[in-house]
Amino acid sequence: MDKKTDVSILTWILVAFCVINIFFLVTGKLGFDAKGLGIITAVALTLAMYSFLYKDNPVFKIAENLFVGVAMGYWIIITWFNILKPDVFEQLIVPFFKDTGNAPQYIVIIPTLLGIFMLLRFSDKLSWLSRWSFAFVVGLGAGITIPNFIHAFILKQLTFDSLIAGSLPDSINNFLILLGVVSVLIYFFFSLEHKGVIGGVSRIGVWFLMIAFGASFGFTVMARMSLLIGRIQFLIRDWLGIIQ
Amino acid sequence: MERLLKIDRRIIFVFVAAAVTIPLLIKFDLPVIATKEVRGIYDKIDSLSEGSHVLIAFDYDPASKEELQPMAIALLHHCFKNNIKVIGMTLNPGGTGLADSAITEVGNEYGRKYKEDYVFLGYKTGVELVMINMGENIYSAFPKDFKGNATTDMPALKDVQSLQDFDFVVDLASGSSIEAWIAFGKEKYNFDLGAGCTAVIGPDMYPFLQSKQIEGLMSGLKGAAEYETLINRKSSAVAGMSPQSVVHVLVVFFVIFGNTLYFMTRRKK
Amino acid sequence: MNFFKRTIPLIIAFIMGIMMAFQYYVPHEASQSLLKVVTRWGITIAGFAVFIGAYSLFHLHWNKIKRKVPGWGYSTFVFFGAGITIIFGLYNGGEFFLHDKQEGTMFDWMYFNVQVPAGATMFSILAFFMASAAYRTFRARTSEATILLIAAVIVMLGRVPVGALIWEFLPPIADWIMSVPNMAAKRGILIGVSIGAIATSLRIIFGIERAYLGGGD
Amino acid sequence: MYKIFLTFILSILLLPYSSTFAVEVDMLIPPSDFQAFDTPNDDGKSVTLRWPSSPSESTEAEYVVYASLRKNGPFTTEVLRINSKTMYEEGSDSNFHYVEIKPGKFFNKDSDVTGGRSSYFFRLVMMSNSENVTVNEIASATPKGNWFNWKKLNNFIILIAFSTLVLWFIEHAKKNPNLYLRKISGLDAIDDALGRATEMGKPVLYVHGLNGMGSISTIAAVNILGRIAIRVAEYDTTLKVSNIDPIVLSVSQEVVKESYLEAGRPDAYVEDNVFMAASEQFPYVAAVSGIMIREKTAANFFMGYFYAESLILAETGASTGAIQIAATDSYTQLPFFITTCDYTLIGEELYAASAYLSREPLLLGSLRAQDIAKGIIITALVVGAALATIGIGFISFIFKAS
Repeated sequence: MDKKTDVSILTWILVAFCVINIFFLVTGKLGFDAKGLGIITAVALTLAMYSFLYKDNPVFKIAENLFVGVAMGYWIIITWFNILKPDVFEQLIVPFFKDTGNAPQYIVIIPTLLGIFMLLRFSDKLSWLSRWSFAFVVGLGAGITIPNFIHAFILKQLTFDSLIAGSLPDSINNFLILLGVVSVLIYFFFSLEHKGVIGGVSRIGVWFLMIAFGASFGFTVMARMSLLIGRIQFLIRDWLGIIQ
Repeated sequence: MERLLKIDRRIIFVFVAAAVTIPLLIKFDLPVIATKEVRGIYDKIDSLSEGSHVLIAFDYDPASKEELQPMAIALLHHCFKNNIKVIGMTLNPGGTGLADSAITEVGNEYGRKYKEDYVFLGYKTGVELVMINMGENIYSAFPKDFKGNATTDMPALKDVQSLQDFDFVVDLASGSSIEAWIAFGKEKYNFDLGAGCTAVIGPDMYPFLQSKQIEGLMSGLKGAAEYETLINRKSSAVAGMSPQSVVHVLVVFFVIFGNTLYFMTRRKK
Repeated sequence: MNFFKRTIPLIIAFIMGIMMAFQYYVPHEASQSLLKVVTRWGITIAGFAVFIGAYSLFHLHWNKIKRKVPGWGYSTFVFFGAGITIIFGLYNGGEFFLHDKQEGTMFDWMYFNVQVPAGATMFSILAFFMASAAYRTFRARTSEATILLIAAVIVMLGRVPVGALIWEFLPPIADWIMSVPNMAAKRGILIGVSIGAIATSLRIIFGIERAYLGGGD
Repeated sequence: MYKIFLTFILSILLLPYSSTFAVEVDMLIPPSDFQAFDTPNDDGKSVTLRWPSSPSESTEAEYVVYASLRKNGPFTTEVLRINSKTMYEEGSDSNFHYVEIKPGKFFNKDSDVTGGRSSYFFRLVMMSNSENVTVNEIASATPKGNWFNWKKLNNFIILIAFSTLVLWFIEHAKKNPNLYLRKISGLDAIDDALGRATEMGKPVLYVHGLNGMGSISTIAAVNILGRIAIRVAEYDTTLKVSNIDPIVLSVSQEVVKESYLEAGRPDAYVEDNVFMAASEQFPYVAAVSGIMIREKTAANFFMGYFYAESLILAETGASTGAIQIAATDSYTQLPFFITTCDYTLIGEELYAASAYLSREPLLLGSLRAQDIAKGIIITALVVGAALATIGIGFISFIFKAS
């Protein structure tokens, strides 16, 4: 019974989708070209994604798996054209076969080898070589992180504003900012029991955290709604052409 | 009353769809007033002289397109209108197509020439490594642009050696790239940085605003709408503000209504 | 063999870490050249990471198909999508992949009409769930959750144009929440998280944290 | 006739005076001193120029600096042109100008310099619309690279001090694993939830986040899973663990199996209860939600790093009436866990909980070192603000980032 309703709903939506698009194609509102067919494909995928709202269903699963595949394909091709081709292929390999006016950049061999080693991760016998590459990248990342984080996120973030500022609201705000930063840091302090003064301050820290999470909550609602608005704009403007 | 609390969520879905669609159909305008965060970016770009170089990092992918693409387009309009040279790049492979189309379309609208007035450098991976490499020498990080042209001697990049030589850098981010641009770009190589981001990460950026590590901040579709108002070119972001308002009121109503019902049924028990 | 498998990676990480950390304090030209070369290499190495992602994805779905686990049929669409995108990408509008990337090819068509709409729609689904959760589950169960919800409601209304129409003080209050309590708490979190990140980096450099090396010997 | 002559004579006599008179309106007085020196703490490309302000500075007047590779000139290469009212030395109260320039940019190295380091010579000119005056002294400097940036000294000291702290406390924790850690109240909530699940006779669901084994959140989550599994085995309830990453799956199976063994119930371990729910985000949501609804789980644990899916998972769980406990360091998702779960471990509490349970010296030691760093920052903030209030900027000088 339940399945029957699902199938009939699906059929009706498909019929409606086809009728609208055939109508648009016949009347010339959508051209029978890459652009027109592109819009129809995009609409079909958008609706397929939204079918998840009714329930998890095969149409959604097909659309999602297709998306995952296309995104991976795109990533691979873009990496070829943007990184591997200009930085490895053209600098190291092309000069051997063609006179480009540049000698082969032998130094590129080192990162290329390390990059290829990384892929050996999936081999049984040589996976240990991939560790060399990971060690290089992870060590490099760790090394540059430390001093730059100390500078940008600790020293630069520590402000020592006078608690008596130009106006009363400013003074209060300066005090609240100090209290907020200190109390949140104390909340994430694990070496002392949260009792007495420490307990009180960490309690204030919780309040600050909750207000901040409330702000994030409001902004996240805003973000998700914006995405929906964008998609509905696409459907009723670019496809149906109801609004301009 | 408990039945009201347990209604099928699909009924709520219908309400949401209606709250977004109807305001788009019956157009009504609500005043969008620019906040000082968005104004920070606008004023900075407005103060640049003709021929200045602005680097825009399109660090987002299709998942955040609806929030960040309007922002990118508004920003590009402002730059091209003021005859500023725009250099685009991305650290997100999924962002290349979106960035390329935005920069080309807006550039064409103002009759700007590729390679001379603007250039899209394309995608590089490694985030902080790319930033540092650009900070040392931009031609080392991007020897070729997205279309395969050599970047050295490109007129759009004249007088630009490294990140320091940009008059302004704007990062449009859907992830944690703004933090990286601050730590490994701005703070290391000293340039002015502006940020645009999805609303989800917007609140996390306020410490950087206060410490002046970013000049300004656009968050989410609202940020884009404010920018559209400032450059006086109202488009999809401003149009989105009326459904945004209605749907927020709906969500707030749901929270209040749901909590009232919840506490009433609990008291009964 | 253990030396090559275990010791060398730890030495590489140690040398790279120490060298790059100290490099920061040395303004000399030599140190800058080092930074430039090493980051340039890092970018190239990171470029190869795409194949790790591709292998994991394809391996996973290939196994599903091979073992005929329930729903294996859907996995074929991953290969279908990736396959045609890669073929169009390599074909490159007739120029093939050894030439520069062409514009307006079928590869771009796949991006704009499959990846962009599907990707953009994916997270907009959450808009609906957000509303239903607002109705059914966001409860002011505790005093903490109450503060959170009140702040959220003020921000939600204060940040959209309609807020000022409801009550003219809503936008300024929302702005104050953002730039004072929210800012202070986020700064506290930021400092804490940064200290954590520095500690993790130190543990990696000194070979105490080895999770990145993967399991095994 | 002689009248005209007299006027002529007079005007000639007066001429110098009248011109002096005119100069007094916009005559430029050149700065009295002009120095050039190698910029300290730099890479060896720049030179710093410094000169005292001239009393005749105005927004119309400009300073222009010409450079040459030879002491005798010619000084034709313009390397700097600034408004005379700008670029004052910091802290000099507008009494000095201080400018860094990179002369190398202006000279073609191949033609002018024959290897080695070159000295640059500079001539300062003050210009206005009507006239130019040149400072007599020619300043010279040889840029050279420096091996330590003294401006970053405080940063360097922090690096050394914090490294020492981390290493020392990890060693210390190895010898003394009972390092004190405050109780994490969320951990009691876990026991309560397990107790209730036992009473109800319904299964417990443990949901992993999306990140792989490389992430510290996942490592922490696995540590907590081990503890939960021991309790579950003791209480004799069913534990289901959903995974999205194959490596996390195999680690989790291992951990749960070991925990059952430790609790003396290896027979109760069912491998299929630790399973791969899906491999992509939304199918994972669909699969996990399906389990919650079908099996009416009594307690749900969400541990690790979550993304947008957190909202749907926690909402479904709340609607089935399960007790829910979340622990994540993904700050953007925390608001949704806090409003839908009965207890939430926030951010670093996740790591602390895992250190508390596992007693691993690596985790304990570095947590203690981080606490000490936080303690120093808290003290500095409080003392610094207090001193700043009474007008002493000592602390902000120590922590100055430059």
